[in-house]
Amino acid sequence: MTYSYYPGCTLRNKAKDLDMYARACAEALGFTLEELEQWQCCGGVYPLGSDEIASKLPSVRALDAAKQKGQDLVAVCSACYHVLKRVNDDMANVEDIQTRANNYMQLETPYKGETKVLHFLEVLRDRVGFDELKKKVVSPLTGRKIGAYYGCLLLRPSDVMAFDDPEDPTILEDFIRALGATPVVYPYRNECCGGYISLKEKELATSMCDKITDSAAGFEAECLVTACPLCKYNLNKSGKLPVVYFTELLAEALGVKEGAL
Amino acid sequence: MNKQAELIKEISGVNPLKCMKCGKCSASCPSYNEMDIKPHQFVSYVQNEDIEALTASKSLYKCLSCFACVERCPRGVKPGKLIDAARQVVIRQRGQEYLSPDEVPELLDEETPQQLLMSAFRKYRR
Amino acid sequence: MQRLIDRAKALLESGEVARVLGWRKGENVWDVEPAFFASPEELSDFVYNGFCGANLSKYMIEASKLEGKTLVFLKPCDTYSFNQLTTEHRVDRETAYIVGVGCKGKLKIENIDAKGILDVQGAGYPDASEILTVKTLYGDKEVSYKDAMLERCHVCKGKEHMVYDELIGESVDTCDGDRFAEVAKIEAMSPEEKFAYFQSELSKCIRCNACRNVCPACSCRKCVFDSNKFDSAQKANTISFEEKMFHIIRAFHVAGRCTDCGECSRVCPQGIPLHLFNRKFIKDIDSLYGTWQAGAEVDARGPLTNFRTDDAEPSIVTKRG
Amino acid sequence: MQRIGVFVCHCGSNIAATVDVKKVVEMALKEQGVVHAEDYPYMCSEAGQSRIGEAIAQKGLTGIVVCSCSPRMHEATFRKAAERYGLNPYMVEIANIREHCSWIHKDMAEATEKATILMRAAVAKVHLNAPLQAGESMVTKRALVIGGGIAGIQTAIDIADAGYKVDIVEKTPSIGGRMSQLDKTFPTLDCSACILTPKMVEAAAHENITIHTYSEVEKVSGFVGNFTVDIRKKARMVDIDKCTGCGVCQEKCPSKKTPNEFNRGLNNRSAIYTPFAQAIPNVPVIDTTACIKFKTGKCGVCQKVCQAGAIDYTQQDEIITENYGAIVVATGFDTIKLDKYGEYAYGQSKDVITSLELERVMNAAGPTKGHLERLSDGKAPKEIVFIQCVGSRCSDDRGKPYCSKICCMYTAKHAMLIRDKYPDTNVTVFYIDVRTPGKNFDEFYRRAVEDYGVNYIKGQVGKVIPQADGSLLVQGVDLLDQKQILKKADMVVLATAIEPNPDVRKIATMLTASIDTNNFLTEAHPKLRPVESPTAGVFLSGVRQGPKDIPETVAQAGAAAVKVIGLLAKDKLKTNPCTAKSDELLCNGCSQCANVCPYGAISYETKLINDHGIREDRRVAVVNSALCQGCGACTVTCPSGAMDLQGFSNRQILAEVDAICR
Amino acid sequence: MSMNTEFRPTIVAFCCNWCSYAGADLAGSSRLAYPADVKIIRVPCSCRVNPMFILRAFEKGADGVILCGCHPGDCHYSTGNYYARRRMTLLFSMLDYLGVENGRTRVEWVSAAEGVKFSETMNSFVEKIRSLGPNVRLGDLRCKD
Repeated sequence: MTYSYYPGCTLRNKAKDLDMYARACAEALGFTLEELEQWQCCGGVYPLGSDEIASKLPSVRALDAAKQKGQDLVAVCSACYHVLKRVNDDMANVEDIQTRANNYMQLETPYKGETKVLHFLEVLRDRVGFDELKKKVVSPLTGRKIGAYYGCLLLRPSDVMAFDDPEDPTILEDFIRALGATPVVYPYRNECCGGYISLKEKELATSMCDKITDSAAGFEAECLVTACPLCKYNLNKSGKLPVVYFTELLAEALGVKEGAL
Repeated sequence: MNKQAELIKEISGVNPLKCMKCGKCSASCPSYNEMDIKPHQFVSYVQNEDIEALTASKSLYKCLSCFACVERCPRGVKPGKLIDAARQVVIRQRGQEYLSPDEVPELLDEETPQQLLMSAFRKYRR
Repeated sequence: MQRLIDRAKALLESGEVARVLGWRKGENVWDVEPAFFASPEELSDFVYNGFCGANLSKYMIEASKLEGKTLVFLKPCDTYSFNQLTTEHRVDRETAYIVGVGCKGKLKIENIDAKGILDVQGAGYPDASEILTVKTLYGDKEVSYKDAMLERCHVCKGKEHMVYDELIGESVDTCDGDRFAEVAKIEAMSPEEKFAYFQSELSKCIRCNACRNVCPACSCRKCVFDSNKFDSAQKANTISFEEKMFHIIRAFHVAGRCTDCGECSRVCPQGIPLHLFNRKFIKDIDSLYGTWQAGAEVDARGPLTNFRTDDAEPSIVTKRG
Repeated sequence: MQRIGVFVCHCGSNIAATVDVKKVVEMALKEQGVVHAEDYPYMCSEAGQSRIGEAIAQKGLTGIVVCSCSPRMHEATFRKAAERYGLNPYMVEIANIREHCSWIHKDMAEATEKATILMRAAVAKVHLNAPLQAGESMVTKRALVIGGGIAGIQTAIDIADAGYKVDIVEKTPSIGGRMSQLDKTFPTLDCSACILTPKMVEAAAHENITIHTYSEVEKVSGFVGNFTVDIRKKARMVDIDKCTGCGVCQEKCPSKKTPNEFNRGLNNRSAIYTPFAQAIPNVPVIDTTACIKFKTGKCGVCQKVCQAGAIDYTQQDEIITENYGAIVVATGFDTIKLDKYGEYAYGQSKDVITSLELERVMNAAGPTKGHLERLSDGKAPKEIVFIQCVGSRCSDDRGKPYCSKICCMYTAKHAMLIRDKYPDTNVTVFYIDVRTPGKNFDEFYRRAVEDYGVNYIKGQVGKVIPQADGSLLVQGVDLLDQKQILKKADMVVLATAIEPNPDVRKIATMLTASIDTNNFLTEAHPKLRPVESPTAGVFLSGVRQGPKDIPETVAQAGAAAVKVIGLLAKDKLKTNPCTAKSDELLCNGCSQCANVCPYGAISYETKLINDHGIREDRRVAVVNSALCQGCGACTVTCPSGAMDLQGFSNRQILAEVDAICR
Repeated sequence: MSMNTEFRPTIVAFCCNWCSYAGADLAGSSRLAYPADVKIIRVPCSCRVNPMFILRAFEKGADGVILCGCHPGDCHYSTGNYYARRRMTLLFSMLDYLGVENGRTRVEWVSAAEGVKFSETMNSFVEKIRSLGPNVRLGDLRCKD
């Protein structure tokens, strides 16, 4: 199986490891991530305004490129996934945005949300299957107590993201279990880390992350796992628990960590 | 009819009349204590066309767009979209950007991901 | 043929039957007509040959009202019609003495004419795989039996009688075609082609009602098109839509009841392939509601007086394109 | 030739604002056969009706068209009016120019044109109308009540007291319903069992009442006055006549791990069980999915210990068929599933419970023997938070759009009872609105606040956060104080929305009764006929019709009983005259129509028919007009057009088609 | 009809009394607009609709015919709509076979609670018929003014 792959700008830079581990793991699991030839930054946040068209176009281009190749579009970064999926929903269901974006793009055939956007975790859950993943684990992470940190972008708004139960998600816990580790369920796992606010309001972001890490530590998590570079950055600021990308854990369990970077 | 109120409703796609004033948005908001105008009030400010106060509010820059209020609202009002639209109305005016490129370098550290910069520019600038 | 006459004579003489329903010689060899024979003497005009296509079942409706039993000769395909009429209480099985006659396929004079064989005086009745020798004013001519056969015999339902008291004569399987091929061909046309095709066929209709009169399923005491129940009574059509309406409604009324005996097409003086309407319904019924053969058994509940809760929605027509 | 009068109603401005009624009158007068046309502000008013009367008298009208609201609204009104003024009621037709025209169109010219066409269609139909006479059918003097909760019990007792036989069908092993699960009732705080149990006993002992517990309605056929119902009596595996209710079998049963439905799954029960101590009948049933004997073939303990020899593992489900004149649906409610409300941590913490679960916790016969304790560790809670409107008043697909109506009152009750019995325990209630309409209701709520110190906070809870130490952190808002609150709690109680029991669709379909988008049964009229369903002979009782508390339920149960009694008191019913009729001269006797008749109303006779001088015996269809409900299925099956439907005849419908397509 | 005026189709909607007619009433009382081109004929049940009615409508110049009844399983007469479903499926299939545009006929199940669905259905059906244009195949041209 070959997927179109949208890495995103942070994965080209500060979060290279998130990307490299993902590619190595995909190879180990027998599917291919084919990076889109020309992609532009998704913008990091989804433009909420109904009249914002231009800022949605980079996503539309990526979605249409995947459509041309007849492939599903995979993202690893929570933010890219979030933006792509929401823009895709607009293109499928919001007539005004669909018309205006297509008028601007002047494509041969208009893009109407045909591409399926998948997060790497969804590929693991829905295409590979966690049972199958479990079989491929060569060095299980036995004994490690890991707290899943979802944040907002993967889950909300749930009617569009349709990723998991927005209040009581399980995909990362199932993932952790498949790797042989013990998931730690704690109530703040879907609370916001502060997001972009950490640029100007550092204390506010840190206080939010403190709540999250305190809660996780209280339930005896030894580390947190996330899919988002910004979440990781913010959580690291509170400094109470180590934070790793889920792809890193995966690479470790699949025995491809060494040499991935 | 207040033009700015109409604009906010249009940009956000929110119908404030759907609100039943239960307060679940404010109960869910992680930035609640930082805000001068609270999430459940966004709706009434727009409804009462008190846009001047709303656009002057620091809440515009405290909302995380985390969508907890949107997710949990029992009436589908989407207060988070409303405040984002109010912010749009402000930053689209000349000279109203909340982040100037000049102040950026001192806000950065070694680990700052590109994503943070991109997001902040999107949220704070035209 | 002689065996049939002998048996009829015996039954008449013994008084077991009061009359015989069979086929009588016409003016020409091909215009054999259905007839009642009341005495052994009258049987001298009885014939049974390749031109005896007529399905006698429908005449049993009238025969059922008469005193005593009626001996009726039914070809295999005719017995489906008889069963269907029994199901609908139109004929009385008790007053019928059914002699199932063998069938080797029936002929269509137009097919012989089309081969350039004119002024036919007589014809043999060989097996379908053989050559048919035709006597004409200009001497004997030969034609392949298959080429001279009615369309319906190429898609024959089989040579088994569904109901009978006794069987006389051998049958030969004549089926060598796909019953729904013609329908499928039309279904594959564009709407414009379909419309043009049926427009050209139906514009030939002169509303002579031959199809209706011969059809064993069209056995209403009074047809809706002759009564005022639907304000539809008329003989002469004032607008062209009415032909279509007549044929659609006729096909609809017999849908699920039509045994596909093919009499409608056989008797149409204009040569309109009327069976294509009935077969369309049969094809749809088979594919949507399960294979169904009217008259295969008595008292079976037809597809239009039955349903399943998970039947296809009418939108399937649009969806399948 | 008919002499037709056309009456165009303004309906105040409802019609007249969009339809030029004068123009419709003018156009009506151009129609063939129309000898009178007029418009009037309210045709349905007494004055409007008398204008119809005057026109009948003065113009000798033989047919009437009223252009007005939907015939579903006032057809009966105008038919009665016509009858009063000497015209056969079935000579009236309605052109619906309100719901189907003025209310949905804005452009006056367009709406007027459409109204004119609808008027023409109705005129065309009336030309072909014929006077019809209603027939009669017999009434079976026995009622069926589906559901054995307080609604069903009360309805049954009231009907039985009037001298009619009633059967109650209850799907669980005992009657009693939800009310039997409640601890105390508001606003008087009587013990629920103390007031319910006597009613249950009364029903069981009543000579006119037959109770079928552990039974379900399987099939319903027939119509008002003459329903035939198949009831499945599920195999109890216990002989109801031999059992003495001693309870030894339940004690000795080795399979005790099945969640106890009666206690909302908060504890377990044995495989052979009676749901609760006061069950009626006090005869256990064997849950064959849990019973070791049924699962492995080995055990049989209950049979061995039963001195009465009542255990019978060979019992089979039994289907009984009964006839009824009326059916009352009283199938009650359940709380909604909370799986879409993860933010409240129900299912994540044992100490987050629903109010109905709290009823069981508070009840002396419940899983904690009436001690208020945390289900996680058995400790007494010191801080309890109640959250209101959980799943009620929701416009999304997580909950229900309606107010569940009973929650404000039972929460006040719970809060008050807890504060009364455990003064050291603090109670906080997060609410959106406190809704307490009802006699002594608001006083009750105020008492909870003023006399018992219950802390009511106007605001909602965003999230319940389970803590590592086992406590709960409730993150809410106080809207009046403008504060976000983080409150530590030991227990959280959710006022969960209620919904009709999920078997509603099945039962509604069997009864051909309509249900609304929330699965509540629809009333025949929301204001004027609130306990009748639109299907004649089917009545509504209890929460099945809409959320309501116990006194309202009992009142409605009584109202439903009155309607049933009114029906059963009649010996005969007038039947709808719009029934099928077969033209003997055209009938082929082919039996196709009988095949599709859902009521078995068509039979065949051999008759001597004189068909234009030809006299012969023919098999012809005969319609039993008492059984025929007028659906028309037969008419389309009939190829000759012999079968026709009175009031909706082929020619009438074709005339409408012609008028519309003209 | 001249070419430059907007095409206003004639549409006949047969509605069963118990569900769809009530659904249309609900659409009305909820003020859910749909084009005035739709004219409703009340029948007791969808099974009352004879194919003859539909053909007659087309004969007399209708551009589209829609039949609305209770949802399968919810028929007021228990089974009427099941028969209607088979009849209409076969009839529509036959019309399609004769080359009539299959968008001109439709069956839709609309309950008494589905005012919104009724209005949406009528809007979409009218739109479909408008896109198909006047019915020339089933109408008789000589009959028109």
